[in-house]
This record gives sequence, C-alpha cells and structure tokens, in this order.
Amino acid sequence: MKFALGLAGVLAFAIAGATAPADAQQPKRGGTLNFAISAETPHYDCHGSETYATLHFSAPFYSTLARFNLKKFPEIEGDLASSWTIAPDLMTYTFKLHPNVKFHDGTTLTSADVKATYDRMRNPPKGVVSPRKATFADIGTIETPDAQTVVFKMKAVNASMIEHFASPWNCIYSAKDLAADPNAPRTKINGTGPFVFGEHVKGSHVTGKRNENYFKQGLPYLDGFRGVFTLQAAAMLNAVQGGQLLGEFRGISPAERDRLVAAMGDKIRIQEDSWTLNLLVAFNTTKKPFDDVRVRRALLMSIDRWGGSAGLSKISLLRSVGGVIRPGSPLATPPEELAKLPGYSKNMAAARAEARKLLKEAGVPNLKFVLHNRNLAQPYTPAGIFLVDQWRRIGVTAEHKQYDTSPYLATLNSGNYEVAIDFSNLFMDDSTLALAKYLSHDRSPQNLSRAVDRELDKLYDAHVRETNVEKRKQMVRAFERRVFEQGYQQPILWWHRIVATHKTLMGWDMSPSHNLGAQLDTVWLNQ
Amino acid sequence: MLRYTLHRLLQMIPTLIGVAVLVFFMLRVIPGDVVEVKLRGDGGTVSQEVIEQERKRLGLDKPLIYQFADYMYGLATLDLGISMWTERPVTEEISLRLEISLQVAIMATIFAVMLAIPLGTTAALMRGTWVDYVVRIVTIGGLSIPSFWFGMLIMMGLLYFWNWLPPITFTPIYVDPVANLTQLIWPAMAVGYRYCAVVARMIRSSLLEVLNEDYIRTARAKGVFEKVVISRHALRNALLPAITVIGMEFAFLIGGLVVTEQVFNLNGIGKLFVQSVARSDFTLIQGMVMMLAVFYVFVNLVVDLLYAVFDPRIRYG
Amino acid sequence: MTAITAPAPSAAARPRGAVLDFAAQQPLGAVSFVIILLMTFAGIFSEWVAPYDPLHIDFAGILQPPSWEHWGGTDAYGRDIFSRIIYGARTALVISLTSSFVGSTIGAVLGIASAYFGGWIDDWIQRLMDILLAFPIIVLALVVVAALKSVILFGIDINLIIAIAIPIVPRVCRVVRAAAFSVRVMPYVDAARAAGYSDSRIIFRHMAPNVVAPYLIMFTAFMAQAILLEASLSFLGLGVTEPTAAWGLMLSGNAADFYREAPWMILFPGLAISLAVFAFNLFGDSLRDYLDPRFKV
Amino acid sequence: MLDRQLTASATAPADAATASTLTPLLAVEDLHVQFDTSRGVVHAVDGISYTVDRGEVVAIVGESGCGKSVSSLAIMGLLSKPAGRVTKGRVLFEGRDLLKLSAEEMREIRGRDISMIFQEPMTSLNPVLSIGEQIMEPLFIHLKMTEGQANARALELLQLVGITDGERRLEQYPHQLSGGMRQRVMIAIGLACNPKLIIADEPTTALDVTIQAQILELMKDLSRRLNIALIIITHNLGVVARYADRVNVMYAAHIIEHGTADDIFLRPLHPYTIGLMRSVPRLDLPRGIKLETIEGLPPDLRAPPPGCRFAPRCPYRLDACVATDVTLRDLAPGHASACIRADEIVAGALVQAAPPAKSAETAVTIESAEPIVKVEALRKYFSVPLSGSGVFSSKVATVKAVDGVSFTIAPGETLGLVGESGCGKTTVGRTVLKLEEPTDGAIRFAGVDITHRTSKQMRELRRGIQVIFQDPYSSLNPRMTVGQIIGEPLHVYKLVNSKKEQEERVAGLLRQVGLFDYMAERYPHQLSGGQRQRVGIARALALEPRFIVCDEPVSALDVSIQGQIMNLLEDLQSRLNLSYLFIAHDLAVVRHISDRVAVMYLGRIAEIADRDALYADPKHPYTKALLDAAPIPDPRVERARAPRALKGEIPSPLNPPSGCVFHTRCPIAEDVCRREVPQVRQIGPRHIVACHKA
Repeated sequence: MKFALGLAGVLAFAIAGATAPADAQQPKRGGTLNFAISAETPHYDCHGSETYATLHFSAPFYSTLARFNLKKFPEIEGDLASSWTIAPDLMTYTFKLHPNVKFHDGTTLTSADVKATYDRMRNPPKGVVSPRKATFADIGTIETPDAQTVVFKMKAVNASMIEHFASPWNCIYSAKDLAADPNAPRTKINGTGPFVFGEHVKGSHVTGKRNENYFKQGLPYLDGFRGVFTLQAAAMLNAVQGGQLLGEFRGISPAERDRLVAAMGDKIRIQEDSWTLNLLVAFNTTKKPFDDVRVRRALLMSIDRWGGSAGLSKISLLRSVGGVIRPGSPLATPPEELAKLPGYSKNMAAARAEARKLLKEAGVPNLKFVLHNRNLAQPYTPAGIFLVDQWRRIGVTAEHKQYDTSPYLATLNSGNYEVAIDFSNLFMDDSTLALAKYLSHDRSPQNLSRAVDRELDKLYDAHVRETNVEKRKQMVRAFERRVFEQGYQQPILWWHRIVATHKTLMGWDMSPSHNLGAQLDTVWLNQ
Repeated sequence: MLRYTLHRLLQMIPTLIGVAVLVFFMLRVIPGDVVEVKLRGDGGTVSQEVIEQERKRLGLDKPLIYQFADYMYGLATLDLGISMWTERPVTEEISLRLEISLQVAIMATIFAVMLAIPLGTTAALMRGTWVDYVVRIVTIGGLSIPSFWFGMLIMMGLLYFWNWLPPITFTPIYVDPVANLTQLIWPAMAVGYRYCAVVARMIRSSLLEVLNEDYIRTARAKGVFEKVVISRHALRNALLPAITVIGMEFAFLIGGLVVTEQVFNLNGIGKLFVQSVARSDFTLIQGMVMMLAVFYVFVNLVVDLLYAVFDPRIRYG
Repeated sequence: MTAITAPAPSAAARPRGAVLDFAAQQPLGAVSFVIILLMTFAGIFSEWVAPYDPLHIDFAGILQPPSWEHWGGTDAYGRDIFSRIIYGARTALVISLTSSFVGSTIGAVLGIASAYFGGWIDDWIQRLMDILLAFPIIVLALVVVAALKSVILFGIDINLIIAIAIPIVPRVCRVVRAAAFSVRVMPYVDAARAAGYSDSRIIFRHMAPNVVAPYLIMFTAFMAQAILLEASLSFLGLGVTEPTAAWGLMLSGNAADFYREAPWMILFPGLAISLAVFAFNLFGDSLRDYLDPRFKV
Repeated sequence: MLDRQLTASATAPADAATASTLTPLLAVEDLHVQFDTSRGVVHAVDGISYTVDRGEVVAIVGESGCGKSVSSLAIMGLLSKPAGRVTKGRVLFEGRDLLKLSAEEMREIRGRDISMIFQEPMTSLNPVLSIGEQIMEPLFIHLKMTEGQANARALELLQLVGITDGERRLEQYPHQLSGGMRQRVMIAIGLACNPKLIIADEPTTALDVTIQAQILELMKDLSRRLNIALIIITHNLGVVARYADRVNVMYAAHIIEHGTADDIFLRPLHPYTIGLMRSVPRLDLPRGIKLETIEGLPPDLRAPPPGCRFAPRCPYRLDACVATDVTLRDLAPGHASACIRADEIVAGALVQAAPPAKSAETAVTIESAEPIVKVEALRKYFSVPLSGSGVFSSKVATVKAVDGVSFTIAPGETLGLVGESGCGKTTVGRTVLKLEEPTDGAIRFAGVDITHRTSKQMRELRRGIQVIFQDPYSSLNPRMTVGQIIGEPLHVYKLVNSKKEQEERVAGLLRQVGLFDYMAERYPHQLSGGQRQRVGIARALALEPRFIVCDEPVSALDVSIQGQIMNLLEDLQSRLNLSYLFIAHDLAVVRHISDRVAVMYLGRIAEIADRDALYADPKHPYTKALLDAAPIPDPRVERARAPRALKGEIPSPLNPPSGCVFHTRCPIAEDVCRREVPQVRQIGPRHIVACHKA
C-alpha cells in the first residue's frame, strides 16, 4: 500500500487544516499540556540524534518537509510542503512550500532554508554530527528555482526516498543560523513549528508556548506544553495516575497500563498498536562454539516465542512474534508461514528435543556462556530473564550480565561477547532500514553476529533497487529465511506500543512508531 | 581563628587533589564513552566515522595524560569543564540541581535534629527501661530500613489512601512555599528517618558517656537541679560529638540522596549523578565528585569551627 | 566506687561462657543473633529451605497473592517470592560477608600499621583515607561499580564486592587506628618492644588481638551497611543482575507498578532487607555494649 | 568583708543547731550499700556507723575497693543509678535522716550544707563552662544571689583558696588551669555556700607531692578557720596522720577500727591496721631490711567470708574469728576495734612491737666495678604540634623532656630516680630502654654504646635489659595467658627447645616470683593487681637480664601489696645480682629500695647521692622541699612539723624558666639562678648537686 502510494508518483496533498473525523468533538483551544518524556535529550539537534528523547523535546518547535499522516499510517502528508511531485523514474522530487512561513525569530522561511537543512544532513560541515548521512547519499543535487520550490535530483534510485523525506528527524533549520554556526541547533531552537521554545530546566522539564504565527491556520490548539522528564517508570506512572501529567507518548508496559486502568477507570484512554521496534538475540560467530550453525540453531529453537509472547505481553513491552519485518506491516511474514521458519516452531517439546540433539552433535551438551544485555527495565530485562529461563530448559546455562548503555555499547563494539541482546529501532516499516541490520559485518558494523554472508548482501542490494512490490516482497522473504537458517541473529519478539493518556487529552494520534506524532499541533484539551 | 581557618583550608588541598586524581583515573577505566550513548543510545545505526568525529569534537581522542592535565588545569582555575552530555558548563548543570538536594538535605537535617535530641536524651536518661528499648529499636529501624524502600512506601501510601501525589516539578520555596514543601517534605522524611536515627544514637551514647563523667557528679554534688545537670552540664558536652555526626551526615546526604531521588523523581544531585554514570558523562561525574568532596571538607571545616565555638578547650587550646 | 578502667575481659578468654553471658546481658542482641542464624541457615541451605526454584518462570501463575502454595505470592514472572527471598538471603550474605570482611580487614590492617609505625606511613595512609572519606559511600560505590570491569567468580560479581568494600576501608581504618593507637601506648606493647620482638610479631601477636573488639563491632555494623548498599546498588540496576534472586533487585524495575495488584512484591523483599539489616545493626550494637567496658555497670 | 559575711551566714543556722549541740553533725548508722553488676550483687558497704562532729576532721582510710568512697557517695545521695542503692541504715545530718529525704530536699542540702571534693581535679570540672560559671552556680541556686553578688563572692572564694588574679581566672576554662589550680577551684566551689560539712574523696591523690602539701594545708586551714567539718577519704596514711582528728579504718566494706589519729597510729588495735602501718616504708624511721607485709588478698565482696573479713589474711586468726560475727567494740574512750582478740592486743600479748630496724644497714657501695649502665648527657626532645598538624604546618614546639642527664649504675646496684610528674624520669627510663630514640648523649650498656643501635642490632643486648611497668592492668596483654606472656621471650629467643621445656621454665619463673604453677593457664584479668605485677616481673626475668628498669612498679598498688612487691624485687636483686633503675615519685619507696638516689626536676638532675646521704643531708633546695612535703604516717611527727608547702606550680616543660629551672619556686633563689644554668658539681663522695648555692 505504501509502495503503491510512493510509486503512484504525482499525488499531491492539500493540507488546508487536517479535517477532524466526523465523530470527533470540535477541538477546544487553550490550556497547557503536561506530559511525560521518559528520557532527556542531550542536545536539541534532530539531525544529530537517534533518540526519541530529542524528538519528543524538539519536534513541537520545528516543521519538516513532509510527515506521516498518522490517521492513515503509513500515508505521507505535507508539512512545510503544500504539494510535491515525484518523477516517474524516481530521480526527481519537487516540493512546493507554504508561503509566509515564519521562523520563531521572525524571519521568513524560503527554499534556501530547506536546502541548507538537507545539505547539513547529507554533507555535514566539520564538527556536525549526522548519523543519517548515508540515507541521503543517493541525492545528487538540491535546487531552489524560487523561494517556494525545492527540487531534489537523485544520483540513484531509492525506492523509499519519499518516506525518508517524511522522517521526523529532518527538522528544517534556518540557513542564516546554520551559516552563523553550523552547530547552533544543538543549543538554540529556532524553528517554524507550532510551539515556541519556553525554557528547558535540565533534569526537570521543557516548556513551549503557542506559536501565534504558525503557518497552519488555527493551530495549535494548546496555549503551551510542559514536557516533564521522568526517567523512572514508576515516577512517570505515579504522576500520570496523580493527574499531574496527562500521558506519555513513548509507550508503557501492560502492567503499567493495567495499573492505570485499575486506578483511574474511565479517566484513562489506552491506545495500542504494534511497534516498529524489536529485540534480537545475536550470536558472535567469531567465538567458539557459536561459529557452529548447529549451536546457534539449537539455542534459537529452544526459545518458545509463542508462549513467551503470551507471557511477556502481560508484563513487558514485548509482544508480537515476528520476522525481520514488523508483523502486521505489508511486507511482514504471516504467522502461519513464520511458524515454519527455524526457531518459530509451535511444538516446543519437539523443538527442544531437537535442540538438545543439535548441541550434543556439536559437542556442547552443557553449554555455558554469558548473555550480554542492556541495563534497562523495559524490555531488556524481561527479555534477558526469559532467554535465561528458556535455555535452562535445554540444559544450557546462560549467565545474565547487564550494563549501563555506554559499557553495553562498548562491549558490543569490541566484539568481546558471546551472545548479546540487541535492539532495532526503526521509525517506519521500510525494508531497507529493517534489513540493513543483517548485512555482512563489514558493511553493517551493527550486525552483532559479526558474520560475513555475501549471499545476504547480494539479496539486499537487489531489493533496494527493485521497484516491483511483489518481487521485492519475495526477496525480503528469501533474505529472512537465509538469516534464520544460518541463525546469526533473530528477533526475539517485537514490541507492542501502549500509550495511556487522560481522556481529556484529545487529538493525539497513535502510530507504530514512538518517533512520530510528537509535533502536538493538533492536540487539544477537553476541559 | 582566622589563621586556623586558613590553615585548615590549605590542608584541604591535598585531599581534593587526591580525590581529583582518583576519580579521573577510575573513570577512564570504564569501557565506552558518552559519544556512543549520545549517538546510539536508542539503537540507531551510526557509522564509526561519525563516532570518531564526535569524539574528536569533545576532545576524547587526545592522550589521557593530556586530558588529565587539561582537567587539573581547569580545577586549578576553578573551571569544572563542560558536560560531555549536554555540552553546558558542569557548574551550570550542578547549580541547577543543587538547590533541590540542598533543600531536601536541610529539611531532613531539621527534621532529624529536632526529633533526635529529645529521642536520644530520653533514651539515655531512661537507660535500661522499656523507653530506652523502644527508642533503640526505633532508631536501629531507622538505620535498617532502606530509605528508597521507605520512600516507595510513602509514595504508595499517598497514592493508595489519598490518590494524591506531591507535585512532580520543582517550585522554589520563594516562589510558592506550599508547592515546594508539599513536594520536598516526603523525600526529606524518607532520608530524615535514617538521619534522625544516627543522630539520636550518637546523642544517646555520648550522653551516657558524659553522664559518667566526674563533672556531672560534681554538678550534682553542688545541688544543681537535675534538669540543669542534664541541659547545662551534660547535653552541652554530649552535643559536641553530635555536631560531627550531624555535619558528616549532612555532607553525605547530598550524595546519599542518589537512590531516594530516583524514587521521588527529584531533579537533584543524586539523580543527576546516576544519570551521569549511566551516560558515562565523565566531566559531569568528575565535577560532581569534586563538588561533593569540597562540600565534605567544607562541612568538616564548619564542624571544626563550630567545635571551636562551643568547646573552649579548642577555642583557647 | 572508683571505676576500674581495666580493658574489657576478652570474649576470647571465656570461650564457652561468652555466648551465654552475652545472651544474658543483651537479650536484644541474642534475638538478633537468632535472626542472623536463621538467615545464615536459609542462605546456606536455600536448596532445601526454599519450596520452589527461584528462577523458574511460570507465565500461567503470575502475580498470585500469598497463599499456602506461595507464602510470599508470585512475581510478574510467576516466580515464587518466598523462594526468591530465601535465595536472596544467600546473595545478600555472600556479598555483604565478603565485602564487609575484605573492607574491614584491609581497613583494620591499615589502621594498625598506621598506628604502630606512625610517622610518614601514618601520614600517607591517613591522607589516602581522607581522600576516600571525601566520597559519599554510595557515590564511591557507584563510581567503582561503573569503573571496574565486572569479573564473575563462583557466581559472585567481584566488582560489586570491591565497590562495597572500598567505602568500608577508610571508616574501619579510622576506628581501628584509634583503638590501635591506644593499644600502641600500652605498656605491654612497650614490654614487647623492650624484649626485642619483631614488628610483625608485635603487630599480629600483641596489637591485633586487642583491637578485635572494635574490629568485630565494625565488621557487624558494616555487614548491615553492605546489605543496604548491595540492595541500593541492585535497586539502581548496578548490582546483581536478573534473574539472580536478590532483595534489592526484587524492588527495582517495575516492581512498584504492581503495588495495587501485587503489593507483596514490594512489601516482602523490603521487609527482608530491613529485617536482615536490623538484625546485624542490633547485633553490632549489643556487641559494642557488651565489649565496651565504659558502659558497663 | 568576707569574714563578716561568713559569720553572718554561719549564725543563722546556729540557733537551730544549739539545741542539738550534743548530737553529732553527721551520724552514719548501720549503712548498707549494694551494687547490682552483671556478675552479681556487690555488698560495697556492709553496715558501717560513724559520726562526725562540727568542725572536726575525720578520715576514712582503707585500700581500694573497701567501700570508703561508696559510703560517702551514699551520704550525698550520689550513688550511680540504678545499679547502686542503699539497702539499710540511716544517715542523720543535724538530726534529719538524709536517706528519707525526697530527691528535691536532698538536692537542696547538697552544695549548701554538705559539699564534696573529688579525686580527679582534671575531670571533675565541666570543660565547657568557665571557672566563674562553675563557682557561681551554687550561689545562684542555693543563696539566690544576683549576678553582681555572685561575682564578688566568687572572687573572694578564689582569694580564699589562694588563687590570685581572680578576675582573669573567672573567665578561664578548666583546661587552662593546672591540676593544683583546679583542685583549688573545686575547693572554692565546695566552700561557696558555707557548708557545714565537706567530704573530700581522695582530694590529693592525683596531685604531685609538693602540690598535695599545698592543697592539704589549705583544706586544713579553711576547716579550722571556717569551722567546717571535713571527712577525708584516703588510702594515704601520711595524709591522715597530718590532718585527721579521728580516723575510721575500713576493710572489706566494714569499719574495723576507729579512734583518734593518735590511737590509730600509735596504738592500733586491729591486726589489719597494725599490718598496714608496718607495711609502709617510712621516711622518718631507719630503713628496715624487709618491709612487713600482709599476705593474701582482700575478699570478694559479692560473697564475703563469714565472721571477721580479715581472718583469711590474719596471722592471729582463731576459729572463732570465722565462726562469730564481729562488731566494733570500744576498748578505750573513742577507740574501737572489731577484732575479737583486741583485748590481747591492748595487753600487748598478741602482737610484737615492730622489730627495731637495723639502722646500721647502709647502702651497698660499689665503686670499683665497671658500671653496667652509663648514661652521659642524655637529651630527649619531643616535637609537639601547636595547633593542628598537617603537611603545611611547621608550627611545632619542642619539649625538652630530658635535658642533659648523666648517671651510672653499677652491677647489683639500685639507682632510685625521683621527681614529680612531668620531670622526665619516665622518659629517661624509656630512652635507656631504647623505646625512644635519644636526641643527644650516649647510653652504654655493659660497656657497649647502644645510643644509636637499630632494633635489629639491639636484639642481642635486649636480653640483658628488661623493664617492669607501673600499671599492672595494662602491662600484660589481656589476650594472652600468663604462660604465654612469660613463655613468649623464651620462645622468641629460642632459649627453650621444646614446649615441655618452656612450660617447665615458666613454672620455675612463676615460683620464683611467688606465684603458683597453675596460674600459667590464667588470663591477666583473672589475677589481682599484685599477682599481675609478679607476672610482669617474671616476664622480665625470663630473659635473665642483668639490668631492669622499674618504672613506678608499685605506685598503682595498695599499700599491703606494695610491700610484697618491693620485698620480691629486693630478693631477686640479691639472688640474681640485678641492677635496677627504680623510677618512682614516692620518696619513701625510693629510699627503701635504692642504694643511690637521683632527683630530677624539669628534665634535669638536681641531685644524686647515696641514699643515706641524700635523705639525711639533702643539698638541693628542691630535694629539701620534696622531703618536707612528703607526709609521714605519724601524727606526732607531723604535728611537730611546721607548715611548709613549696610555693607555686611546676612550670610547663614547653616553656621552662631560664637559668636554673627551679628558680621560680626556689626559696633561696638569687639573680644568678635566674641567669645561669647551674653546673653539676661534686660536693662530696658520690654526691652530685646542680645548684648555685649548695
């Protein structure tokens, strides 16, 4: 469906104030939204960040060229762009900008600002960090024929380019600011978004005031917002329950949901969706005995994903059994097919017997190793506990070790581990993003199995350039089967997103990614 | 007195240098650094090149000895450097949080001392009776119940029985004393219990010791009212060692709030410390440890000076 | 009655009578000693005492309230809380015993050496202790736990033990040094020096046994501290890791989320910590009252 | 003005008192005091009765633990609670039973009618209150004085107790005063409200002998002038002889004899009193070869023996002594004894008169032999930090603890070293033992220079030099058995080859010092003070030394035990040909045991002479003053002596006087003494003195 949209090409969207669903109430203006941000951003620069903490903080102050329409996800709508055209060969993207868009400092936004923004991301000046540089590597030139028009000319076809233009990370900055200091956005906020930056009290909260000059007429509804940093889940939950915060937009665990529902009854609204996140278990193929495919497969086979899904979904963010693509999304492998793949069997007794046999064959019947995991209560710890228990059942002893983020990442980088729990964070379902994780280690340093498998690389490259949806789907399937048969790494479970908000909070849209929908322009309070 | 103070101030320097050296080199043993957390903390895929670039920007690529010299030079010029995480001056990061932790610590001190003096005194005077036993159990309880658990119970109790919670964001006391106190009184209680127990026990034992002193017998032999014997002769001497304990506990409380602040989501020094450790924000950790060390030696100095004020043996010694 | 300030009759001197004598003089101490014994027993014989496997996940029976089958109820993974508390005693004891022993012993040795040799050795040791003292306990432990690479020996995280032991060192050193100093000027030490005994003989044969009382008192007091510290670190997620049964860990993470459906999840582990620490504190306290002649009638 | 006020305040209660002039001021009747301890109930005072009349000085004498202090605390209602309590008896003060008074009524009496002075002037004043505050406190409480009145009265009181410069003193704190000064302040506090009775509990025990004389003189004088009754509690018979009108002798919670001072000293009627008198070495009598001793130990007051409590130690014990309860019997007017054989004593049938001392016995003079110890111009300086210490601090003061001391000790000779506290005598001993490194000078042992030997090089010589310490409680390692303590040196120096041989040697040593073999199994705390001191001696003997430093070896012991130890030391000396450096502050003890005596003052030797020469004809004014100050347990002698307290206090060794260090207190000092340090001069055969005027 998404591809249909993308390839349909000449579709234009008129924004003209997102029309509210018929059954919804008429939005009310005014009020301050207090909500929780369960992490705090180190800086304000969307371009240089990979964490939702930055988005939940900065997104309300900025606009992007295009964005996902969360009411019809994964459709794309314009944000600064009033319309756009895509050349049929997918080599040219032309965006028309809204007129009279003003930065918070009063200057007018022009196409030059968009160009400066994208130039900063694809070709960062010295001292500027741009983790998504590679994503935009296929862009050849950016032209600005007039103040309201931006034209992107591609070097090569990238089937999911339009989704990348809708990425929430691409906040549009002022060219003038960037010229003065390429790193200005790290510490200074000057956007065109629905809210104007108020204050940031470190460790405590961020506030925004309504942007009276916002280019979308009548928006935002709120007078302002206050995002409170709540690093302890319990503190956040207490505050939501106590009514001091109206919600948190990343996601809470089922237990937390149940607690809020039990305590607050019909005052709380629960929205659920699958999540573009998964946890993986990766075997370091450079270490014995994990260079042996039998060992890897045995360990994967003994994990009762279906049972684990039923249990863990009650207490953790983990829920869906899935392959490399988010279950429920267009390219995903359906459950009945998934059950045929190695490690997804529903007959656990047989699978475990098989696993024991494989281990015996590999000469390690009483395998012992250390499972490296990140020290986060959700959902890393439950995943670790779960895996340790599962492996105990085939006589394998896994020592669970958890670290703070930085030593965890350092350990993973160094390759000094046997088995690790890894994490894949996507903001959309695009397969080029999802599959990159499994490429050969020399191409994708984030491949924790450190395996080199040219077969996979070949399949991936072919699929990126493939414009036929069905063919592309087959290639993804083949890729997935290869990965699972080799057992380099495998998703444990996909996350399940639960967002709890007070019923008074209206106009916020649920989506499978917590990176999306943070602009708050259409949010209002029913008080 | 001034000479003495100056002398003591000079004496602090080697201790502080020691702390600085120790914390600097201890931190460099940690694998990984702030750059990775910043760029990849959420599982993103960032190329090694970008990471190197960011390391360079933060000066993390320089040789350790160079970084150390830089750090020591900074300390000598009273510059704690820039937080690697927020890239704001460490002093700014700390001062923001200090107000909260300091207020909680001060409130806990007041709470503790007000309760501890009557508690400790009664126990000592009624030594061996059931009152003494009760005080003893209550105070040992204070040493035994983890303050974070106590804090959890307080929060849960408030939620469970009143479905009410203290405000979650900090309001300075001079802006809105009610909001301020309703927020901070609970953590102050959670840590104050332990504090109170420590002080009460100190007062009890030093009072018992003092009551055995010859000069107490002298006072009684003079026909001094028993109340006056206790208040004027005994307590004045017994409170001297308590000053040390009050001071030291106060100094440690700022750092000791670490766990409790988590429970109450207080934006204090303790929470910042745990965050900085989790983020490997070395400069901020160093800065905070230095601050706490300075605080500790400073409180030590104040305690000594107080001693000199209250104890003529030192004043005229 | 002129007080005779003779050194306390040593417990070692009355091996058999000592326990009974202690129990008679310090009934609260005796009670705490019994609690410690029970805890030690539970820790050593966890396999027999605990009704369930503390690690066994049972998604079918999560968050069950206390019942005859599950005395302490079950947690979010369906694990038996009572069994986890029993095994938690082992974790708590092993970690606090080793760290308190290591910390107190190093502290005591440094303290005695400091007092015996005096001079520059004393100066340097005390300066080092000053430095360590300038760190709040938990801050020092946090830095150490973060700094050291974790090494696991026999299922114990050595890193954690060091982290807990280090803050203990200067505190014990101070107390033992003071005690050793008063022993150092005792005529019997002079007599030993006058007899020409070697330094090590004087330190270990003549001084060390006479600072055993403060050492024991500090040791038990820091047992309590170590249990608390381990619980705090585990609560912060920097101590023992899941799925090990440990009290602090049982309180961490999302345990608090279940306060309404499963209050036993935060109640029992907290009580276990409090009781254990309470017992060691009370025991240390009673031991001091018992061994310290100043408070003797 | 002072006298007016005193008379005024004294007359008021006098009217009430005239009616009862016949009744004593204080009458203690059948007083029983118990202490509950963890090891049982101690019957600390077991039925004592005595009276004190107005203006009278009554002494209570006894050894430590006999209950003398407890009885006085009971009178004051100051027994430590809840352990101590009066179980029986009456304490009638002016006819009122103090024990029946409420706490508040008792408080009113304390400090107003009865006040008390304690033993330890260093700890009996509150360190955080100024002298003025402490003196004025009872004035506010009892006499309801105003600030101004109290201040004036406090100044008078200070003057009265001989403290000049009162204005300044009132502002000062206890730690700024010397021990003697503090005891004067304590007396001033005691006098503040014109009490009728002052109880002084060992008021001078902690003071140096010259200061002791000053304080006693003061108390006696005040008691006379102000007509205050005084109870002096002491173990020092000399003090009693000088000041007491009447004496109560206590033994094991009983009063076993009471009478006038003359009765007790000249006609003692109880074997214990007699033994006590004879076991004290005396300055006024010719030196006996041996001290008489009382063998054995006082009984355990948790389970006192039936009958006469002295019976187990009494050489005249009969079966009846144990079988019947003994009570005090008047044998002469005002003189009572609790001995059932007292009549025999009166008759002179039981106890031999003290054997006439062989006065001819003079000190051994060993001139020819090569000295075993030779100390030359020994100096030992200590650096003490002035205020705080640390790396940046260089502010230190130098204490010249020992400043140029020379002496020799011949084989088999005892050199006594006397002086008041802080004079450096102990430092001399420690330096000779090489427990301290000498700053300057030389120490030779058996001809070998050991001044700068390291402890390794000392090892061989160590065997020859041993030490006996003062405090029998702290000189033995409490964690080792007696056997281990004595056996350790044997084992370390490999003097024995087997465990069995070691045990035998230990047993032998124990027997040598008068202990039993089985005591090897015991721990020090299971022994009495005297036994411990014997163990200390046995340990010193284990290495078969030739020279022993005895650092105040008997000063912590009770009189009856003191004699036993001194006899033992003498025995051993003659048997083993030992040399002693005998350090002590008690002139009589030193005289008894020494061949030659050296007197030290502020780090310097004042005089060295043969014992008889020194005591008979002291040349240095300080030696003379010391001898004058020392009380003698004979009331006749004491009464005959004029009051002669040496003026002033011992200067601080931190800041010693210029010239002759003694000039500030010397009665014959002249200009030259202030300017020049006196040379040590030989003024007779083996008689050395350091005085310009000797």
